[in-house]
Amino acid sequence: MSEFPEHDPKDHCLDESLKEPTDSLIVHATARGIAPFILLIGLYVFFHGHYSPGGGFQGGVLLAVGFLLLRLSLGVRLSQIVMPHRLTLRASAIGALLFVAVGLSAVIMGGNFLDYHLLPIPGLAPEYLRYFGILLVEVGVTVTVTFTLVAIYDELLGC
Amino acid sequence: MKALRYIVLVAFFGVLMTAVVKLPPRGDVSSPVHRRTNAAGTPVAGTYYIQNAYKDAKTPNMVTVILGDYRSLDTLGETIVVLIGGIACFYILNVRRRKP
Amino acid sequence: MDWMIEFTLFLILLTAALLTLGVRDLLVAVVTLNVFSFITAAIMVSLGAVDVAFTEAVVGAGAVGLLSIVAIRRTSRRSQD
Amino acid sequence: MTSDMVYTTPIPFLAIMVSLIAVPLILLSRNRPNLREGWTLAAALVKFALILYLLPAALQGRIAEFTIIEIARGIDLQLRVDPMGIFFALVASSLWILTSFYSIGYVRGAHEKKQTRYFASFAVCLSATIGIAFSANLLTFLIFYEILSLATYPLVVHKESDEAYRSGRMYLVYALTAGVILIAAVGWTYLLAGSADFVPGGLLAGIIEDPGIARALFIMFMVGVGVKAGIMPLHSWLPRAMVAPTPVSALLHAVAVVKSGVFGVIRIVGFVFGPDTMQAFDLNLILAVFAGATIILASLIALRQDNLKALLAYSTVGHLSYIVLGMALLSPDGFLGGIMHLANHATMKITLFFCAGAIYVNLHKTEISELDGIGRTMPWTMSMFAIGALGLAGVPPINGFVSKLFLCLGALQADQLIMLGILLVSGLLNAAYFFPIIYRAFLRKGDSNAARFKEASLSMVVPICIVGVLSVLLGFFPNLFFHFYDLAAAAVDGITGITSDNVLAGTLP
Amino acid sequence: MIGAEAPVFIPLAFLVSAMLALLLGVISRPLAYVTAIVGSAAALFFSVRGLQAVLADGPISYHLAGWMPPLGIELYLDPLAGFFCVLLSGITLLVMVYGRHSVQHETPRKEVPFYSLAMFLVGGLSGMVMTGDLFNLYVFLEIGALSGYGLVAIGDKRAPVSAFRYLTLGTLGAAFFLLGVAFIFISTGTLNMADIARVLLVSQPTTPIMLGMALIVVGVGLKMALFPMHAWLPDAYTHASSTATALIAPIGTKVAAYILLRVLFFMADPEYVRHDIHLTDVVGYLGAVGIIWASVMAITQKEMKRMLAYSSVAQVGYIALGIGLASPLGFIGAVLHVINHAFMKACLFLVSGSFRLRLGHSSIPKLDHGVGRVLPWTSAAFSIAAISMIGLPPTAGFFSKWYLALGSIEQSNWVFVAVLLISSLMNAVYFFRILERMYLKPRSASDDGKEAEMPQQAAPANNEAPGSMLVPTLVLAAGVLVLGIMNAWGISHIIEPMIPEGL
Amino acid sequence: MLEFIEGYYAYIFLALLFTIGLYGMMVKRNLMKKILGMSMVQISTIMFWLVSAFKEGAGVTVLNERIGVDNPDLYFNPLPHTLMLTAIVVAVITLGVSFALAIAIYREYQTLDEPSLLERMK
Repeated sequence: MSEFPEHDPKDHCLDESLKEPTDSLIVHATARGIAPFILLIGLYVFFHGHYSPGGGFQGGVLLAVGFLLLRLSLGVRLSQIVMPHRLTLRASAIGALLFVAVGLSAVIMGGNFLDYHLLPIPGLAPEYLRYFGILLVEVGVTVTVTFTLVAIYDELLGC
Repeated sequence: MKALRYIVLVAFFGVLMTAVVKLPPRGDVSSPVHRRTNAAGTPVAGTYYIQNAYKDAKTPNMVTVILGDYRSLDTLGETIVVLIGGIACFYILNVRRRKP
Repeated sequence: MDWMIEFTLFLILLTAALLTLGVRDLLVAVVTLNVFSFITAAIMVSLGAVDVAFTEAVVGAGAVGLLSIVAIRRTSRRSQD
Repeated sequence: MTSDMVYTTPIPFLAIMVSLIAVPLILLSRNRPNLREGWTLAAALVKFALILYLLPAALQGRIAEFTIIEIARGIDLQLRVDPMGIFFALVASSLWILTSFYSIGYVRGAHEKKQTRYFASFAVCLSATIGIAFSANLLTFLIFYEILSLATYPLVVHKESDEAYRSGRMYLVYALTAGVILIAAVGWTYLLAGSADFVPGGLLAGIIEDPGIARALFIMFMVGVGVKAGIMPLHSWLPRAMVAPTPVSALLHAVAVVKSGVFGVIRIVGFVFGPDTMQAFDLNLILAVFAGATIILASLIALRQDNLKALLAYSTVGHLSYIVLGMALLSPDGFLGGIMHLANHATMKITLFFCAGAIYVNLHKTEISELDGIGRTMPWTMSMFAIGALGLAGVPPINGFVSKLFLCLGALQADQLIMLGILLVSGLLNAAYFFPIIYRAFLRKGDSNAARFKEASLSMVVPICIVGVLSVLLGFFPNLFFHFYDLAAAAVDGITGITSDNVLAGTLP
Repeated sequence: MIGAEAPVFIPLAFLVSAMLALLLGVISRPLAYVTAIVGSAAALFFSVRGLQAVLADGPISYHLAGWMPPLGIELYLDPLAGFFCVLLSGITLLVMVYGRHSVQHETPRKEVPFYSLAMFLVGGLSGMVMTGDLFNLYVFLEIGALSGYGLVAIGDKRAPVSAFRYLTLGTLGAAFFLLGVAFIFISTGTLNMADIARVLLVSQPTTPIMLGMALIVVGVGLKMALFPMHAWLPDAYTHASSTATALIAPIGTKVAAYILLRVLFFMADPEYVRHDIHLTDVVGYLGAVGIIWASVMAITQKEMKRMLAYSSVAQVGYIALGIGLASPLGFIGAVLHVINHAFMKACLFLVSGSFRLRLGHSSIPKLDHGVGRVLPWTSAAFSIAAISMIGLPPTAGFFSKWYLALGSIEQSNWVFVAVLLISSLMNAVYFFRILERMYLKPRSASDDGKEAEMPQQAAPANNEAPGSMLVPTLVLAAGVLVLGIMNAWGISHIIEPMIPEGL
Repeated sequence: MLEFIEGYYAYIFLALLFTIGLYGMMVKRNLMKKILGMSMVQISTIMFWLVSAFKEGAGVTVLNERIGVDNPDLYFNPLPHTLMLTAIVVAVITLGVSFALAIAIYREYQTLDEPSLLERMK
C-alpha cells in the first residue's frame, strides 16, 4: 500500500490499479481472507451493543471497512457485485428513514416522537419495547453508516 | 503577519489555561456533573442515567440506552450528518469526466 | 499511579500531533495521524470511556485511514511545509 | 383642544392616496400620452377637491384625524388636518393642478424623453407632500419626507446628462444625510418626550432641561430639515438641481420639496420645541443668525448670476429663509408673516419659473443676457414675470408685500431691529437683481429676428397667467378663495397661544 | 393537535423530504424538485399551525421520547421561535420554487443532491431555532453546516476553494462552540438551556463559565460572520450557485444570530453578560466596526453577488450592534433586523440569480438601463429591497434601524448612533450605484430612445425571468413592504412578550 | 504540586493540543495539513468532555450485577461518553467532506499548497 506512484494529475477518474483485482498476492489473500471476519465482527458489535461497548455506529463502520477491503482486493469493478455503488446512497437514505419511521410510529400511537414504549409491537412490557426500539433504531444507524462510508470511499476514489 | 498568528495562538492558550485550572480536577467525584441534583435542584442527567438505564430499557450498557432512547434525537441527527456527508461528497465530486 | 501512564500517553500524543503537522510527506502525516488516533483511543480507555475508545479505534484506523489514503492518492503526496 | 373638535375621517388619507393610485395607471398607459396625462390631471383635480372639502371644517376649528396603522411601537402612522397642515396642502395641491397643465405643454414642447417616468414621479412627489402636510407626528412626517427625497431624484436626473447625474448624486447625498440625521433627531425626541406627536406650542415644552441637549437636538433637526429648506451652508444642492426640466424646478423650488423643508422648520419650531423652549435656550438666535445670513448672502450671489434659473434658485434660497426668519422671531406677527410667505412665495416663484420655462421652450434661451427685448416677443409671459419679480421685491399690492409687512411687524414685536434691517436690505437686493431682467425684457431692443410676437403654447401661458393674477389677488385679499390668512392666523394661535383677535386688532392693514 | 406536535414536525418535514428527494430522484429528476417543494410547504404549514398554537396557548415544550427536559432533549417553541420557523420555511419554499430554472442552469445534472442538501440545510437550521438543549444545538448546527459546505462547493471554478475555507472556519467555530459547551456543562452539570439559566441564577459566576460563554460567542460568531470572523463569507457567497446563496445567505447567518441572542439573553442572565463579563459590549463594538468595514468593502466591489455578500457582513453587524445594546429596544431592533434582512437579502440574491440567467452575468459595471427594460419586474423587486437595505421608510429596513437608533440614543451611545447613520449613507452609495445603472444609464449612444414617440422599437424586448423565478422574487419584495408596515403588530405580539426579564 | 498536576494535566495537555491543532489550521499552508489540524482540534475537544466524565475509583458504564446502581459514584458518567460518540461521528464525516473538497480543489488547480493555489486562482 505504501508505494504510490505520482500519478498524472490530469487523470481525473480512478486509477486503473484499483479498478481491477489487485496484483499483489498478499493484499489479495489477506483482504479477501479477513473481510468476512470483519463483516462478522461488525454484525456482532452491532447486535451486542446492548450488553457491551459497541452499537450501531461502530458496527456500521466495521461492516463498511469489510466491504472496503473487498473493494481493495477485488477492485472496484468486481466488488460492484457485492455492493453496487449506485445503491449506496439510496440505501443509507432508507436507513435514516427507518429511524424516522420508528419515531413516527410512536407519534401515530399517540406519544411523543421516538417514544419507544408506545411502539405498535403487541405483548411486550414498556421496558422491552424500549429495548427493541433501540435495536430498531440502531439498525437504521448501521445501514446508514455502512452504506454512506462506502459511498464516500467510492466518491473519493472517483468512480 | 505571521508573528501575529503566533501571538494569537499563545494568547488563546493562556486564556484557556486561566479557565482550565478553575475546573473541578480530573476524577473529582463531587464535580457538578456527577452530583445527583444540580445547584438549582433539578436532577443531574448523568446520575439519573446510571441509576435508571437498566430499569427503563433492560439494557445493561448505559451508553446504548442514552444513545438510543434518552437522547435519541442526537442519534437521529448523527445519522443524518452521516447521510449528508455521503450526499455532499456525491454532490461535490461526481462530475462528468472531461474528455481529454 | 494510573494517571502516570495516561500522562505518558498524553506526551506521546502531543509528539504525534507535532510530528503529523511537521512532516512534509503527507502519507507519513496521515499514518502518524492514525497513530495519533490509536493513542487517543488508549487514553480514552484509561479515562474509562470504552465505548468512545472503541469507536475512535474503529474510525481512526479503519474509516479515516482508508479515506485519507485515498484522498492523498487522488491529490498529491508532497507538501510545502 | 377639546375632543369634540377632533373628528375622524379617511379623507386626508384618500387625498394622499389619489396620486399614488394614479401612478400605476400612468405607468400602464405609457403608450397613450393623452390618457396618461388625463390621469395626472384627474388625480390633481380630485386631490384638490378632497382637500378643499376639508377646508370648511378646518376653518371652524375642527380637526380631522385619521390613523392608518401603528407604524412603530408607540407611534401611529397618523394624519391630522390642522390649520397649518391644510394651509400647506392647499398651496401644494392647487399649484399641482397648474403645474400639471404647464408640464403637459412643457414636456411636449421641449420633447422631453421618459415622460411616463416624469409624470409618475411627479404624482408620487405630490402624495408625499400632502402626506408631509397632514402628518400628525414626527415619524409620519419623516416617512413622507424620505419618500419625497426619493421620488424627486428621478426628476432631478431627468435629463440623463452627466451634469444631471452629478446633480442628482449631490441631491441624494444632501437629502439622505439630512434624512438620517433627522431619523436620529426624531428618535431622540421620541425618547425624551415619550411621544412624537406635533403639539401646538411645543411637544418638548418643559421636558428638556439641559441646554446642551436642547441645542444639539435643535441643530440636528435643523440640519435635517434645513437641507430641503436651503438654509445657507446646506443650500448648494438647490442651484445644482437646476438641470432638471423647468416644471420640476417649479415644483421643487416653489411647492413641494423646499416648502416641505420650510414646513418642517415651522413644525419643529412651533410644534416640537415651541416658542417658550426656543426662547429659553436661545435657539431662536441660532436660527435667526443662519436665516439672516442666508437672506443677505443668497441675494448677493443672485446678483451675480447670468443664468435665469440659477438666479431664481438663489432667490428661492433667500426667500425660504424669510420664512425661517419669521419662525426665528418667535413673535405672533413673525409667525404669521412666515406662514403667509409660504403660500405667497409659492405663487410668485412658480410664476417666475413658469416664465423661465416658457422662454426656454419657446426661444431656447437660458441666460439673462439673451433676454433683450423679449417683452415684446412674449408679452403675456413677461408681464407675469414682472409681477412675480416685483412681488418678491416686496412691492405692493402684490402678495409678497403682505407677508413681508407681517415679517417686519414681527421683527418690531420681537424688538429685533437687526432683523428688520436685514429684511429691508434684502428687499432692496431683490429689486436689484430682478430689475435688470425687466429692464432688458421691456426696454432694450432685441435682435430683429426674435422681435416677432411668438407666445408660448396655451397650456403654458394660461397657468402662468393664473398664478400671476393669483399673486396679485392674494395681495389685495389675503383671504380670497382659500382663507390663507385665517388659516395662518389659526396656526399662529395654536403655536403662541394668543388668540387671533389680538393679532388682528393690532396689525391688520 | 398538529399545533402541539409542530416543534418536531417542522424539522422532520424538511429532513424527511430531503431523504425522499434522494430516493424519488432516482425515478426522475424533477421529482426531487417536487419533493422539496412539498416538504417546504408542509413545514410552512406546520410552522403556521405551531405559531397559531403558541400565540393562543403559550409556549410549547416538546419532550423528545417522552423524557423530562433535564434528562431528555427538549424542543421549545415560543412565539419568537414559531415566527422564525414560519419565516424560515416561507423563504425556503420561495427559494425552492425559484430554484427550478436556476439550478438547472447553474448546476446541471446535480438537481437531486442539491435539493436534498438544501432540505437538510433548512432542517438543521429549523432544529437549531427550536432546540432547548446545547448539545442538540451542536448536532443541528453541524447538520446545517455540513449541508452548507456541500451546497457552497458547487458553483464557479473557485467554489471548492471558498467552500474549503468555509468548512475549516465553520468546523473551527463548531469546535469552539463545543468546547464552550463543555466548560458550561462541567461547571453546571446540565445541558438544558432553561436548566442552565436556573443554575446560573443561583450560583456564582466562575472563570470557566465566563470562558464558556465567550467561546460560544466566538463559535456562533464564526457561523454568523461577525466582523473579524467573517473571512469565509464573501468568497462562499460569491462563488456558490445563485440558489444556494439565496438559501444560505438570508437564513444561515441569521439563525446563528438568533442562537447568539438565545444564548446571551435567555440562557445566561443578561445582567451578568452585560456587566460582569462585558460580552455584549464586545459583540456590539465588533458589530459596529464590522458595519463600517464591510460597507467600505461593499462599495469597492464590482460583482453584484460579492457586494451583496459584504453587505451581509454589514447587516450581521447591525444585529450584533442590537445585541450589544443589551436593552429592550436593542433586542427588538436585532430581532426585527434578523427578520427583515432575511427577506431583503433573499430578494436581492434571487434578483442576482435572475440576472445571471437572463443577462448571463451580474457584474455591476456591465449593467445598463436595458436591465430595467428587459427585466422590469425583477428590477422593481430589486429596487424595493435595495431601498429597504438603505433603510428608507416605509420599507422594513427602516424600522429595524429605527429601533436600533432608539436603543443607542437611549443609552447615549453616540458611537453606535453615528455608525448607524453613516452606514445608511454608505448603503445608499452602493445601492444607488446599481439603481442608477439599471434605470438611467443609456445602453449605447444610438439607443437614447424617445419612449413615447417610438414605442418598443429602440427598446429591447421584455425578456422577464420565468414565472417560477419571478413570483418568489416579487413575493419577497412585497414581504419587505408588508413587514415594514406591519412591524408594530409583529413587535407587540411576538417580539415584545419575548424580551427577557433581565434586560 | 503533584496533586495539581494530577488534577489538571489532562486539561492542560488538551488545551495544548487544541492550540497545536489551531496552529496547524492557521500557520500551515497545505490544505491537507489544515485538515489534519482541524481533526486535532476536534479530537481535543472530544477528549475534553471525556475527562469531565472520569471519576476516581469508578467502573465502566456497563451495568455490573455485583456493583448495582445504588451508588452512582461507582460508574463513570455515561452522558459525556454518549455525546462524544456523536461528536466523533460528526468529526469523521467532516473529515470525509473536507477530503472531497480537497480532491475537488486539486482537480481544478493541481495543487494543495495555498501560495501556489492563490497564484493559480488569479
